[in-house]
Amino acid sequence: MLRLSSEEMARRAAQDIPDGSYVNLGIGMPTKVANYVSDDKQVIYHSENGILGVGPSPLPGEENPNLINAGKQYVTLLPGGCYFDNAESFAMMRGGHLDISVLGAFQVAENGDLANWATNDDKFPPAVGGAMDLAVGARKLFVIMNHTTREGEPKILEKCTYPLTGMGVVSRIFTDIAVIDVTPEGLRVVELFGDNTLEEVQALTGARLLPPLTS
Amino acid sequence: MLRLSSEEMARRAAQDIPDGSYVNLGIGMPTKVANYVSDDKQVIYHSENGILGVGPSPLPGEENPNLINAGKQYVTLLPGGCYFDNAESFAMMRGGHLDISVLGAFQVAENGDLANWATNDDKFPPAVGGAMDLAVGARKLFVIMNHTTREGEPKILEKCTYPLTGMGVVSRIFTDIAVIDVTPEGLRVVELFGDNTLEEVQALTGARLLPPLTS
Amino acid sequence: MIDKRVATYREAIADIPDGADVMIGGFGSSGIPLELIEALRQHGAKDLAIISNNAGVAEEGIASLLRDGLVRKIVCSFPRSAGSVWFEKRFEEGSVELELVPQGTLSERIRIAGAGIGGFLTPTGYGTRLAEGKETKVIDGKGYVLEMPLKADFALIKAETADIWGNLIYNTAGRNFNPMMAMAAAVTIAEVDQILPLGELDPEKVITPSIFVDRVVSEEKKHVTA
Amino acid sequence: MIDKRVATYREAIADIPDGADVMIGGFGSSGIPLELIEALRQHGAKDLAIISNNAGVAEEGIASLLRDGLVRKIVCSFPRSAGSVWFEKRFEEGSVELELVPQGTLSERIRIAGAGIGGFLTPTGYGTRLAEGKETKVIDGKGYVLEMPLKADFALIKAETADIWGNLIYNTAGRNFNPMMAMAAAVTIAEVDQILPLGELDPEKVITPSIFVDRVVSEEKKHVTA
Repeated sequence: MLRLSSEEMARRAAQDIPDGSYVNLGIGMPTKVANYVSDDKQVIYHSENGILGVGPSPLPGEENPNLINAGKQYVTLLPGGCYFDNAESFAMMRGGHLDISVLGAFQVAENGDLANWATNDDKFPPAVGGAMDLAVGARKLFVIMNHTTREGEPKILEKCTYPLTGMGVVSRIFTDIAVIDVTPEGLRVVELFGDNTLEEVQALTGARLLPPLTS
Repeated sequence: MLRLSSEEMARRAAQDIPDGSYVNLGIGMPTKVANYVSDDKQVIYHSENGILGVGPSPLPGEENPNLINAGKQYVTLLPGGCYFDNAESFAMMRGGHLDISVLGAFQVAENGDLANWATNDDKFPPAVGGAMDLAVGARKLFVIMNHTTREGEPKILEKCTYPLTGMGVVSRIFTDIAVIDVTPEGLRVVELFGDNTLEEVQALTGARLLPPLTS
Repeated sequence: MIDKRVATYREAIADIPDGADVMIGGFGSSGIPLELIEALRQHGAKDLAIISNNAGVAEEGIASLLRDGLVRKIVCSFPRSAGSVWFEKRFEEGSVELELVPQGTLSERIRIAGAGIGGFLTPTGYGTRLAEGKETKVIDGKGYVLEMPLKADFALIKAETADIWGNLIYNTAGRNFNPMMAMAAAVTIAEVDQILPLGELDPEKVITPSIFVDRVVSEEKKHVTA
Repeated sequence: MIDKRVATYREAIADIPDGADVMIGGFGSSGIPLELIEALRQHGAKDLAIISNNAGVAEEGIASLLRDGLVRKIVCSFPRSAGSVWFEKRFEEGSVELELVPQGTLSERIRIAGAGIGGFLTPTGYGTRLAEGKETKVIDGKGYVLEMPLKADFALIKAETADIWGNLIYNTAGRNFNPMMAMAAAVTIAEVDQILPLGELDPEKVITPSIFVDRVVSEEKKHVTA
């Protein structure tokens, strides 16, 4: 069974970012998506701390300690970018102005519920950041995650068992074995990577999958 | 009985504007107060449309059509002044950041209720502007108005008969015959102009006045 | 390639249909998109709901839309000014509906519509006629009115300078309602004095980020603006 | 003569008492008033409630207040980061209380406290653990949580440039929570890199108007800031 690497998953998600869109990339794997958006597309990246038009990493020695992204990495500003305060930044998110938000997840339910901020493990103090605002605000919410946990347990479920980040918010899931849409009819497979079959993917999924629509 | 002119009323109110304060002056007679604030005081004027540090009228030919005050008059900006949008301007007002707001009034009640935006005359379409926000927001609300209507009816009443602008909001009333504070005990005369007596002023007032505190 | 420039005012407003909710920036004579309003008047869309701080004076701006009978409703804080003859006439004859909103409530209702907030509690207007019929709440002895978001199909706004992505900078008090309206409409159209190439606006000076703006237009002036 | 300059960081924070609610600007390592925090730590006020996006890393900033046992409560969106050892230790031992707030709700709660708004309805967190016990409302089929204002006794903020009236300009993403916190505290204290004479700040570039700022201080740096 074909399993994409995280770089390949980022590349696949990047294909679905349209030219001219305003996009927020979550911390971690979602951030890698920017590396694979093709050069013929112009995409404006938003950083929740208060940047629109986030550019690449600065050259060594040219870092501005104030100019960091949400993942606390040094960044630059593209021509046409600008700065704003955190309340305005979240107005953009909550107000539905971002075309696409890409987040990682612990679990996604078949109705689009997202769990990505806390597990049921109380050993660690919780942290939520901007995850809940990103979840409710973007016009389309892409999730990028492995299809199963390290232990092989499904992460796509009938119902999340971890605390929710948002209810019914996910649009599309990019995993290492398939691309799946959340639709009013249920989870619809959009793409099976390589020779992966619906049956194989279904076996690793905790909710019923609908077959790809024939075009 | 001594009745101040509107210029003299503005001069009297100006005495009670402290050095270093942030002040909003309502349209009409309140605007005149600025003319009488003494030069040894530094006062920062706020204009509700989005200016802090409003300066004097521009020289003829130097008007900027965008740079107007709330009364739609051309103004200038003092060094140290700045601009902001209307939502932030009203955040300043509603949020209690202005030290003093000076408004005109149709009626004031003994509990500090203010009526200054509409009469009971339905002939004219209503307009409210920023009056209700100014009423609730400033740390101190000064009212400047004639003590009685043109017909000699009292404008300071037990209860307003005109539609309210705000409830319990007025701090001090500057009229043409006296200065009166709204206090938890009731309306307290602060100053009687010239030889005006408490009895004379009481006769023109629709609510009970308390005598000046002896100091 | 993102380029939000539109060649003419007429083209910029051509898809505004009858019955649209239209926000129009400005306070008094300051920061009004007079060219876009004139194009809208010539376009002739009817039954418009206009959301703006004022209702126009003389024959200018919103007054010209009222005169031509294109306006069904005005949402506004201060419709009556010296010279607001067309508003007064249409109001008296009952052909235009008025929703009167305190100014700070108006700008905040517009802002929260753009910010995805479902309502806010304001002390402004509590206990007054303008709060009648609205939900209220007393918190720590202070009364508040629940006010709801105010959004629109289109916003016509005025700025001084844009870049081709639609970042905007205003002139002095011309800012007023324009930045909030840019956030609150499905389609935001900015009339500007000049459009600069990308990278020529100081990013620290941008007031309206490009994400809130759909079209920018800067045709040579035909209509004198104040 | 309005002059909000204070000579030293120590003097600027000297009246912060035990038990105070203190907002501290910054996001990650950006826009943090490190000198004011260090002065506060040396000052030694105890039982502080700290309102900030993060809870500090290593021995720096808020982490140093946690280490020294000066903090009773943290109101915060993202307390846990690589290196947030002192927060984790104090949290585990139960000596610091945590109020976890989604980031956009945190900045908006601070903003509305400064804007005199009594509460707002946000879709953020609806149906999640962070909305438990809060009033909710469904409008047009969409669920909202009622969130309340968050104010403070003091705000310690960081800007790049001030004038003597307290107008502030920030550096790039160093803006973050600082402008809202300036609005929401009874006393706002700004640490800046430079203070200019009146009239030397471009009025179109001012982000925090002077009305929100009580003290500005720019001592020569003793404490390295990232």
